[in-house]
Amino acid sequence: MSDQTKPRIGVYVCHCGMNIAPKVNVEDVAAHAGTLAHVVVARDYKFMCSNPGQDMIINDIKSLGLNRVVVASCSPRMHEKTFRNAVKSAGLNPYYFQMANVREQVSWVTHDSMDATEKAKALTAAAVSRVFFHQPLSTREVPVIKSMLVVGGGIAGMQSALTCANAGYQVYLVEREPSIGGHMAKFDKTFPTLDCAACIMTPKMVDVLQHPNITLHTYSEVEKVEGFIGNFQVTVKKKPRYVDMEKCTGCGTCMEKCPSKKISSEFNEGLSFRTAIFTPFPQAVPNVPVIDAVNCIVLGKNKKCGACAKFCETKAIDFEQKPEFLTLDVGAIIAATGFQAVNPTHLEPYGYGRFPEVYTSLEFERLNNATGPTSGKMVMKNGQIPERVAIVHCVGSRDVRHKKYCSRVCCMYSMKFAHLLREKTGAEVWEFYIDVRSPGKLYEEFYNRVQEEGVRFVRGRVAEITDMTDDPNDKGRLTVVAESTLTRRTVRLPVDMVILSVGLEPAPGAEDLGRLLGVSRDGDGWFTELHAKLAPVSTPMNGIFLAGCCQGPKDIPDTVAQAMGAAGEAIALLSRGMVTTQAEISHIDPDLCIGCKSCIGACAYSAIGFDEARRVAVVNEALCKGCGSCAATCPSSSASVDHFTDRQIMGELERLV
Amino acid sequence: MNKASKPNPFTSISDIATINACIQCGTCSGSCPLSDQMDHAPRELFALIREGEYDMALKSNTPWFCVSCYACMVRCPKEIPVTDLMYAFKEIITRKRTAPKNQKMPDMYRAFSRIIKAKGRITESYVMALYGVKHPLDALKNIPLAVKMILRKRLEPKALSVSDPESFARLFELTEKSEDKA
Amino acid sequence: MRICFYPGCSYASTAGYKESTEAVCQKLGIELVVIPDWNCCGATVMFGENKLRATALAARHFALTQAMGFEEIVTGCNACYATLGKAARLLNEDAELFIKTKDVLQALGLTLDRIPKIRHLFEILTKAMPDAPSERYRSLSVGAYYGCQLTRPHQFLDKGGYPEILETFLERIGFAVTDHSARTQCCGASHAVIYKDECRNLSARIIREISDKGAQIITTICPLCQFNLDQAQTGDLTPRIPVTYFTQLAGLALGLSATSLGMNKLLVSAEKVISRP
Amino acid sequence: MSEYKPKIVALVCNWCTYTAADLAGTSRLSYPAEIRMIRLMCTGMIDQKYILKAFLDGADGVFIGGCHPGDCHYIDGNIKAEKRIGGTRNLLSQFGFEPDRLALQWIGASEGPEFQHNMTAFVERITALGPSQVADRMIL
Repeated sequence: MSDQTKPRIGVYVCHCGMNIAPKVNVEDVAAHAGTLAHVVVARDYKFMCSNPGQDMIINDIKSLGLNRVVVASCSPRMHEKTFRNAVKSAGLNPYYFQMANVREQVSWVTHDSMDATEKAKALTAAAVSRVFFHQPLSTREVPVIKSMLVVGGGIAGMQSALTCANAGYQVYLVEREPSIGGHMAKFDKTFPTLDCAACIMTPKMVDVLQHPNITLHTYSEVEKVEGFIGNFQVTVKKKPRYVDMEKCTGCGTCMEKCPSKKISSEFNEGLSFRTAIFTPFPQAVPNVPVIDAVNCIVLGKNKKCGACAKFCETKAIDFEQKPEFLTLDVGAIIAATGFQAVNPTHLEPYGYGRFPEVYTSLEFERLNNATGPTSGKMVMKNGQIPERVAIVHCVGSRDVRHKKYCSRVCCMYSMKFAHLLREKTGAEVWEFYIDVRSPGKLYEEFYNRVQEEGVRFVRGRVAEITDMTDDPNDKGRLTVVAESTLTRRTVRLPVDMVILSVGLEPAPGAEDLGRLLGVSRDGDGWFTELHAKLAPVSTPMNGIFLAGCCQGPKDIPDTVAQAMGAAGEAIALLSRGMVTTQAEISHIDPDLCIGCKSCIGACAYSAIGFDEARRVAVVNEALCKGCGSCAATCPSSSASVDHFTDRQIMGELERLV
Repeated sequence: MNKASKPNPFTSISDIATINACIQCGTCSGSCPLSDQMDHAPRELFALIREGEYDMALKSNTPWFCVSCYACMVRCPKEIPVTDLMYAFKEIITRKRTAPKNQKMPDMYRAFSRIIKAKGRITESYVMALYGVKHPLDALKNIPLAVKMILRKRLEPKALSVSDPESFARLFELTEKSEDKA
Repeated sequence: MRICFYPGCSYASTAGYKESTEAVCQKLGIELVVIPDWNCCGATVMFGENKLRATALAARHFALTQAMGFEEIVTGCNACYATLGKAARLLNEDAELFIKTKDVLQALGLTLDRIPKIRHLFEILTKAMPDAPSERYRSLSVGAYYGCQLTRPHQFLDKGGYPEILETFLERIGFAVTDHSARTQCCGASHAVIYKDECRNLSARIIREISDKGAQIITTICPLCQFNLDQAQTGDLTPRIPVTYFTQLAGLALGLSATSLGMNKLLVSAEKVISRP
Repeated sequence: MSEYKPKIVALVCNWCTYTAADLAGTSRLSYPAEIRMIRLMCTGMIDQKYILKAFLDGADGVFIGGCHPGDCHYIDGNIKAEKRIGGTRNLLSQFGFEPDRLALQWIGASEGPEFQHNMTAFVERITALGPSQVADRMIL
């Protein structure tokens, strides 16, 4: 139906049983509507949404040649779809329809019957005035590329990748470090069941490597993301490893021969050394070393060495490697970039960095790990076993000066440490906590177990850690100062070792990835989910999903569950095969556009580009959400949102007052 | 007004609402050099006020043991201006005259304040003398120290004063709150 | 260089803070222009009595400074520094308080239009002192004690708990410094005077820590800190270690005599320690 | 005064304030019938000309309701609206009209009672201001 056809409008006023009718004089409203310009028919009926009600509309469209329909009934959030379908089934474009909400906004909220009727008349007249300007709109179906990208190879990313791969889809897993595994690979035991992290993790890492549907890109980073739901083009940069992955057998000779041996090990949190050519840990996947170009004698210092190359039997060392760029076409993206532990150096009263026996929780994880710097012995820097250890909760968390949120995992891992310390060393363990938070399956039970093991719990946030001692016998030990709030006394406890239970913050680089993906971050830097309760793994960017700690602090069970949830959403999208584009999107009239680019700045979705040749802004229909920020910003009135055009809104306005 | 609650005497304090954020973590008391002398930890004082136990709060010695070292304030994880609140509590307690009877600091403050009012400047020995009228034992304890000071010519024989001490009486008068006069 | 100087009530009766400040400033060509007819800043007392009065007492100096044509007030006392600073901050933030204060001062015949910057004498001397004027004290280990109110509540000069500016300064002008953990631990301040027993352990802990870590001499930056640490060294509670002002050490570095720096007024004599190296 | 009934247009976003209005309806929270609402997708699409048009058409007050900051369905459309509406208020006062005739409030989807309260208060405010002179006196 063309725009020029003379509008013939039908108006239908619903009684909604007793919900609208007695309060609003529906006959009066219908009669009033009948007097309005272009209205061909105006009726009232008991239930417009019932089948007879819908049939009445359909018949009128056919028999009276209506080309616009207004229904005055309930909220459009309730039945707009119902009536659009009715209009569509009569052969009319479903957008030639407008609703007036005379139930939620009139009959249910107005005392006086006269007032209610007057308001209902005004709302109906406004809808008639608006529908006059309606235009036919359509949606499009676009095919979805049946592969996906997972960014981040920790437990979240691995789980998402495996679930999608098992569903039969091609998965690209991109990890920035030389090996997948993430933080979990650093842990020894996991709460509350104390499974060995390596035992449950290593098989998954191997599965990822060997899965026919997973392509693993380690030591790689996402550089660019283009496209839209179902059709993303992602550029990935593979950093040079200087080791040929095809030739390397993972024998490890190169690492033995490397003369640069005093480089602080990132994986061991700086508690041990590694060589310049290295795998971060023995079970690394892939088991192919990388050369750290900064510390390598050949690459970093430009001097003669090449010991690794000399001894490599398969000639896998390649100092000439350059970064490689790959383009991946995917239908969905899962971000699983995780977290980093808060660096407590700036939490001055805790003396981290000043006192050697103050450890972060991640450092302690490594001390406790059989593959760690002490082969799992919980010893102090002097090699002795501590007699008394303090564990300080909420370091950097629940503190408006640092991280205002609860990091959710610290209470539980602190108690895991206490248990392991009791078990391995018999040391006296003191937990300084504000509130013990153990809301998970078997968590409270674990708390009770640790209590029974003789761990001392003091309710009080530690005020400071100092090496000042009152008793000369304690010289060389640390003193933990806190109020024991339950006994109302200041505790000055001499200890041998302090573990700071540091909180979680978003991984470095999350900001950059957020920008590339168009996914916003909350005030604390975590990626924002579409809906906190009902869409926790989706993002406002269609086709991009979240898994694990990049969305907020989480323990392993929650991370794995969310990773599977994100995979589920991605699989649903890929298996649907098609995506429907939205009808209510923005358009920019190239004849009116003055090329000022105001709309480009206003668009929160980077959905507007600029055509340099024509000097006009152009909307990318696939990215536009129809929010109208561009239209409201545009000084030349060239931008408008379909179904919310100036004429439509002003038409409605005119009849309202 | 709700029958169940008594009027809160602390509402005039500008930052008083910040205590609602207190999570009772004890960082303030743990950081306080004299919290062991206090009948209530600073956080407890906040809790008392939140629970409507205003009389207990007004009679607490806690603000009087505050040394103004600000350790609590820079460490409070909820950024409650603890030290500033202690000053504000003292101001209200002084006006309502509810300071504990055996508390020495209010007398010290009074002596200090009276000398400023009279002279504009403080002479430590005069503050001690005035305070000593009420607390002779404390004054006596300081005598050996005073002797050492005299030997080192560090005790002022004459009270320091500004040239126009009357203007300080005037300043005190001008800043008197209407409630104080009643 | 001329600076607008606020001495504070304790200045004259201290163990040589006055003498050393004047001697060092003279040597460095700094003219101390003392605020004429200055009064007590109100210290920690007045804000607990009456906020407006406390602000007005402090702000009287702001008006006097304005009349003198200065933009900054310099003081050597941490309590004065904190109190004047607090009044300045409140006046800058609270327009109503500013108007009330202005009215009070007007009634006393003073005009207040602008709030000066509050600086510590230490800031002035850090800038003015030359690098190691003497090598004589290179092996004299100094434990620097900051007290509370220099770096708290606002950490304008350095970190609140473990500052390092004094150490940097002392090393630069030719002393050895001792790393210790008592830098900003509270000595009990004015409570130490009337709650002697309750506060004794506070000063004792500080003295023990600094001495245990190997310092031969303590240097302070505030009259009350110096007084408390010096007078607490009685009985067998603590080792004996002289407690000086940073201005006295600066004076020694500049080659001035101990007597001219008022060091004869210290309760625990520094004579031996400073003559040894 | 009792007979004066102001004309009020409310421009609200689909996701928060319109939903709150629906909730007020289902909860039967009554408010003055003077409120006439237009549903938009986002407050960010509200062009200044819609507001001026409403006044010129005879509205005595214009109420704009959107999502709380941080809750915008379109990331920050509400924040953009806040800036734009601040400008419109300035414009009104420059022309000598009461800027209070234009209000912006954040009303979340679950805040039915807040919606009722805001509507009632706004109608009271506009009633107190009396009939608007904008339509008669403003010449753009």
